[in-house]
Amino acid sequence: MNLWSALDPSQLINLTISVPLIGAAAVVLLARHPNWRETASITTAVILFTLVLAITEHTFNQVPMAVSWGSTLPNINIAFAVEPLGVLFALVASFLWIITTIYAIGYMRGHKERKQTRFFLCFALAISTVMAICFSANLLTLFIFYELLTLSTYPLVTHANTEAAKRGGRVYLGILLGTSVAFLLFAMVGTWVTAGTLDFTPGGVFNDTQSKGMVALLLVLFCYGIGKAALMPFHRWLPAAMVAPTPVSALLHAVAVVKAGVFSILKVVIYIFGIDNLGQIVTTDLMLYIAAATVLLASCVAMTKDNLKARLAYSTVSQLSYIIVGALLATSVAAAGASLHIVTHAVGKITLFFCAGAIMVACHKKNVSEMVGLGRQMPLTMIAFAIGAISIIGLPPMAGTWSKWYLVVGALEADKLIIVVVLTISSLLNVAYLLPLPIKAFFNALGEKQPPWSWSEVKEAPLLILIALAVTTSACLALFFNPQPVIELINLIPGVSTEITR
Amino acid sequence: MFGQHFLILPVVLPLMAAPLCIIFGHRLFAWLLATLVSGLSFVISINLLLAALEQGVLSYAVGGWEAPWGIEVRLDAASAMVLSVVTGISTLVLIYAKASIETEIDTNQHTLFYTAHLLCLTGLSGILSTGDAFNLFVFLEISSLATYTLVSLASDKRCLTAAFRYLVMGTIGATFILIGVGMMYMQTGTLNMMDLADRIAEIGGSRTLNTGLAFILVGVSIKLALFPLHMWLPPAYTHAPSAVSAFLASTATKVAVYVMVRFIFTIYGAEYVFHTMGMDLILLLLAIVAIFKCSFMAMAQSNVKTVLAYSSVAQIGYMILGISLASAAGLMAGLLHVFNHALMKGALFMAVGAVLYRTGSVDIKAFRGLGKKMPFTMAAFVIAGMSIVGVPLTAGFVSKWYLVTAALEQQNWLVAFLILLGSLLAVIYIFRIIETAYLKKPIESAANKDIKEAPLLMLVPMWVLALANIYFGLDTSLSVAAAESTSNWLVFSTLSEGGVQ
Amino acid sequence: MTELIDLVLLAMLAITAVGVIFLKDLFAVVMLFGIYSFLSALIFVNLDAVDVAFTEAAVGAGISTVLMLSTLALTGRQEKVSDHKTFMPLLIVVATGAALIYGTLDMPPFGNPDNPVHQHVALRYIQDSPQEIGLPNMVTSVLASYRGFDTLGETAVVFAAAIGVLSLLGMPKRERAAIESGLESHLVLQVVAKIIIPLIILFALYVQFHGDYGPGGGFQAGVIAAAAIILYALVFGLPVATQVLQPDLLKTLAALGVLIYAGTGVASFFLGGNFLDYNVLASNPVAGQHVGIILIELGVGITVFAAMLSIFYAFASKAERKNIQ
Amino acid sequence: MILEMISNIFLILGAFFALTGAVGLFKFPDFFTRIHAASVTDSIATILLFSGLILRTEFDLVAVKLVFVLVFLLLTSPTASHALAKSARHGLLATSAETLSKTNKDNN
Amino acid sequence: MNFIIDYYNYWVVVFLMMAGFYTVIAANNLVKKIVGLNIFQTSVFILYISMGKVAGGSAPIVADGITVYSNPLPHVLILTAIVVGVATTAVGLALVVRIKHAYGTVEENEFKHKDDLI
Repeated sequence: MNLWSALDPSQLINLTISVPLIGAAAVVLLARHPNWRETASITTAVILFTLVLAITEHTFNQVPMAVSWGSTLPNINIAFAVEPLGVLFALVASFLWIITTIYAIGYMRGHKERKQTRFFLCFALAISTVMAICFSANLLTLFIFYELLTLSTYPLVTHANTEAAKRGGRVYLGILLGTSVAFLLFAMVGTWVTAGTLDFTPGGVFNDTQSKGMVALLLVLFCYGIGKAALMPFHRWLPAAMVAPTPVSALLHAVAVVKAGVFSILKVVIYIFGIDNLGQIVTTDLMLYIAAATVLLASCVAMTKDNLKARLAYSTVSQLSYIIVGALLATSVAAAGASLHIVTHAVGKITLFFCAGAIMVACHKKNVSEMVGLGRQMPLTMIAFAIGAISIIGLPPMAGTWSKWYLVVGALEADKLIIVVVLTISSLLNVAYLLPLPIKAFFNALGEKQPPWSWSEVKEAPLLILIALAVTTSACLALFFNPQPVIELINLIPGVSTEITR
Repeated sequence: MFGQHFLILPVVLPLMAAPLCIIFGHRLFAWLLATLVSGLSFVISINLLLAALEQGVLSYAVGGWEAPWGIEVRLDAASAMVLSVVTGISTLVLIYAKASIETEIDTNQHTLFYTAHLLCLTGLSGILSTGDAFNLFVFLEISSLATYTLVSLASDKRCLTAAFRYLVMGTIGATFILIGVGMMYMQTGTLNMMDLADRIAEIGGSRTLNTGLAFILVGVSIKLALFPLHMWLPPAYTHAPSAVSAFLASTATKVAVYVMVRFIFTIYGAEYVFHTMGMDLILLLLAIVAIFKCSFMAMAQSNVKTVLAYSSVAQIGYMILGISLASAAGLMAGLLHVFNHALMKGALFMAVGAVLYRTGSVDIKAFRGLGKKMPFTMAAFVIAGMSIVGVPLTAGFVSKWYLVTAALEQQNWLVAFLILLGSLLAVIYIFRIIETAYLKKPIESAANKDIKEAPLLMLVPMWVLALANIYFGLDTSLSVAAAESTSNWLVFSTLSEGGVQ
Repeated sequence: MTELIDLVLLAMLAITAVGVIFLKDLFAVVMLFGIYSFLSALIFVNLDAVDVAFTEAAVGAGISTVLMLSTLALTGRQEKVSDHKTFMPLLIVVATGAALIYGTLDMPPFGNPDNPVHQHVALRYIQDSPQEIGLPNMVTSVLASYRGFDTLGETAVVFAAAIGVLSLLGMPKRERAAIESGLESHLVLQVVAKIIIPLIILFALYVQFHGDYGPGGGFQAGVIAAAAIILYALVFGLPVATQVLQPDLLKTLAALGVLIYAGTGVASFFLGGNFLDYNVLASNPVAGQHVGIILIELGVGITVFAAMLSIFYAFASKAERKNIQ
Repeated sequence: MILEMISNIFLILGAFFALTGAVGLFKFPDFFTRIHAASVTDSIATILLFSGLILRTEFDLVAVKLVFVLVFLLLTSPTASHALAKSARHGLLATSAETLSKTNKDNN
Repeated sequence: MNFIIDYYNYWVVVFLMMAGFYTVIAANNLVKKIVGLNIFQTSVFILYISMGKVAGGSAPIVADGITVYSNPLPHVLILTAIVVGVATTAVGLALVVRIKHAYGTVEENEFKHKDDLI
């Protein structure tokens, strides 16, 4: 199925980065004819996905792929190299991007949004930078595109151009740029000065010669510097960014931004510190517990929110910290769980957001309390929501089960019972803040005699949106019944495996 | 045939062009001549830079009298780099000025403007290329006098008081330098910089020499607007004609920084200045205070030109900080920032000048909705702004990178952290403007209706600088090589590598 | 003996300076400044710096004072008493002064022949310049040849000042003789002026061309000549003066002087020397030096004369306009 | 030798006159009397001093220069005093005598 | 005593400089500031000239029978410096005139806006 076998594998990387850019150009050129413009977006998305598939195939065949764009700073190149973790993320991102685009088209048209061209343009730019992040071969490259991602999504966040949007945008930019400049850049230079290299190397770049204190400090700086991972107390930007149109939120939460964050953290942990050395660093536990705290606190906050999107936002914050926890547990299994959680959470959360958007479009409801009995009007949406929710909670038969399972196993392996407890509690909390909505929607709590259900009152969301929903929900199921390919991919990551060692 | 004379040309060409402008008083002629000459000296100084990178030091004995007796013109990579910046920016500014000053200076004074600009260029090039301490003072005064004139050419009456304040402080600074040079001369009996360096090394230091250094440093600090002595800068840059602000902000203070480097590293030697006299700590503290105090001031302003002026003072803080780290890396970072900051500020002031040209105001309110009305100008502004903030792939990022590296090399965590914190403040005051331009609704009025894009003559130089910001963010080979070689050269004789630990 | 005179003069200087600080009548302040310049000129003579003394007298006591007075005519002669803080300035000044005193402690003793100042570079000037340049006046040789680049800069500074003043105050227009300009009523003055002015100009020329042998040179000459015309303008009124010497002409002259100087330098390019290397200007080096020095002194003289005069014109015309209103 | 003596006498006399002029400048009641004192003694002092100096030279170029200066001074300094007095008169500055009589008139 | 003979000159000069400097920063009237500036600079000139003096020397103009000359270099420097001084003075005074024209005052404490202060 490899359409691109003709090409030199390494060129594929350049293509993955440039194709969305070409798409962006096309979008601008076709601004006058919406239909063609949308077609351009979708085709770009599909081509990109096939490219990533090709790369995946090469990865399974252990074909090395790397390109360098020459050096900005002396003896630090802007370079790209393919490694399994990146491929995993690339797969998720590019796949979900297709769906998000389809959905976005439906949403924007249903909502009659303004400036759609600019919207799709930034959309394309964002995905291009995400691809660059996936395949970045050293910290500098990662950092550069990390920043570019922030900047290219800023117009999306402030799309509505209202006061609220501006405020949201300010917080978004403030925290993301702030943390990255103040901590991440600092950590990067620190690494450069201590280790003398920024390349991602299996097993980490530090050895015993460097001062322990330095490395410990660097870990903290990285965890907070990668603000996109929304580790408390730097999570405010995520709820703030809720002012954006729903597809954007979906993009931010499930596809691009936050995932870029946790992905960066995983990548740093695995390729800069190294899973095995992580144990000896004094600050690991500190950060681990902060992450755990974030998991719980965010869930609690989520329960208090009535606005659906806000609730989902906080749920995202807590779910992200799962991944950080997994990364910091410093066991191969936990790391595997974390990587897997990137995928499962992505599909789950994007489903939920799509539902939220669908409700917005169809009956303009924002708050959970208003959605009583909504199941009668938009049953499909609500079913999708239920499925997504279950996946997030981590109950069979949904994808979320696996990732949480590996995380718990990892925690046990590391003898961190408290983490196990945290994970369980937070799952319960998830139940408490996610399930009420479908329940209320279908069996409304008022309990009075209901008229028999009939098609007449159904007013579902536009077709495109429903298609998108269908795809993601089926993905949730599929990943439960056949997680093998993903797991194989994860096992290729050096120092990470799903084999329980004892 | 002129090969060996190239060193003197960047000084002599503008010096001879200036009177010609006066003699053939027509303003179009003056503009053409000025642009031509400064472009020519730009080309020459680029050649000089390349030559200096190869051979290390170029020297030229004016009047054929060899070094300590006659005046030596001496260029190394450091001076050549700054020289090319100065001449290059001057050329762009002159192209830009043609349109810009139409609205800001009344017509019969345009010739005088170009003449004064040429004289200022003469002075700056002279400072950069001379190898003689007293000669440096003379050229300093040429440039200063021309600068006062340029600042006071604006039509707004506040430029007068600004210029006067500048004149008083500037002259005090110059006199301090004169005193310092006198004390050095008193102890060594020579004025040639190299000669001074040797003899000071021999003497090893005395109370007179210390005082001399102190006075020179204070004098230069006034000229480069180091924090407590910066009061002249914001009003001067705010009320001067935009073209002048663009030129001064990106050259005059830079040259002063260069002078400081010269005196510290070449003449006295870092060993002496930083170890014996402990100047590094003082400079470091002043620089840090400058960065923060002035960034906060910049946030509080409503006049965009003032914002940029204060940001300049803050950025100068970075350069001094680099120098005060007293290591090869630090010095290099400082020089690199001199180079990069010239690019950023030039572009920013040009953009603001274009806005002034179209809207007749530089108040932040005037920027509402300009994102749509003057897309190219604002785009240039955004790029340069990103560069100030230090976003990757812009020149600003490069200098920030080297500054932090230099700080961390000395395990100086706090400083490194403060540098980054400072750039966050830059995020705030730059994005405040950008947000106004792109997200705020313009005030609908008859005047605002017909605001259109700035004329081409203004856009082109603006964009050249903006793109330069990106280019030198991507390909740092040239700038870094220049800065590196110079810092190695400057530190070579005087400082054991690694710097003051 | 020298020390004694020096001491007395210094004491008088100190008194004058204090007077300047405390007096509120600006007219008196300016007069005191003139006196200050004269006294320092005397000190310069006493310390063997005759050229400097000459210049200081001509400039400090002459031009500067005239300019200050014409400014006072426009701005009023009383300084208002102010609620100014005097503490902060005092503090700064005391600190600076202390630093300077500290600095003097390692200075070589005053007038001691084996100070480093007299050992290194100066020796060559004193011993070889008469042969190398062929002029008895070492100051002129150093000024014009060894450090000719400085002097070029100096000329540029004067030119820059002229540009600055013109751009600030504008060119005086050649208006017809205005009412009560100048001192028509002063017959005696006018007669005497008619006698003296030629003498002054003659003297200026003497200084210009005799500068190589005695004290003097282009700069002093320029200032003196300017003074002559200034006197003329004062006695016969600015309009008359501006008709004799048009401002535009002066502007051109000022530019011309700089060109002559720089041109001499460039000429030595083409004759195969370095910039401002006069040796190549004539058959043998000494003659060449002589030619070069005469040329550049001429340039300096012209520029200074024209610049100073047009600066005066600018100020005076402002004052006149004020009187007329 | 003789010349030496004479020049000394001249110089001393000149200095004396100059001094008296200064004293007069302080002591006299009003502007005109003061300027009168100054100018008169000024001229004589100049003459005496310069002739004293000339006697000390070998009557070469220096002497000629001195003569020139003397002539110059003799021309200028009286003119200056004249100009001052005249413009004072123009500015309606009154002598002390006038002011006195004026005040008397006002009194009775 | 000897010590004082050696240095009194410099010390008085320092006093003069500071007197001028004080006038510059403390004076309220702009013209007076300029006067102070001039005094400051002139005193610096005296410093230079006094360092060029050689005891028992004479003016650096070759004349037969004279062997000791004072140092010509400081004289040259100061000639230049004097010119620079007068140039600055001229521009400064011109500014004062314009300021008077624009603001109607040259007293520092009479400017309306804080940012107009000198």
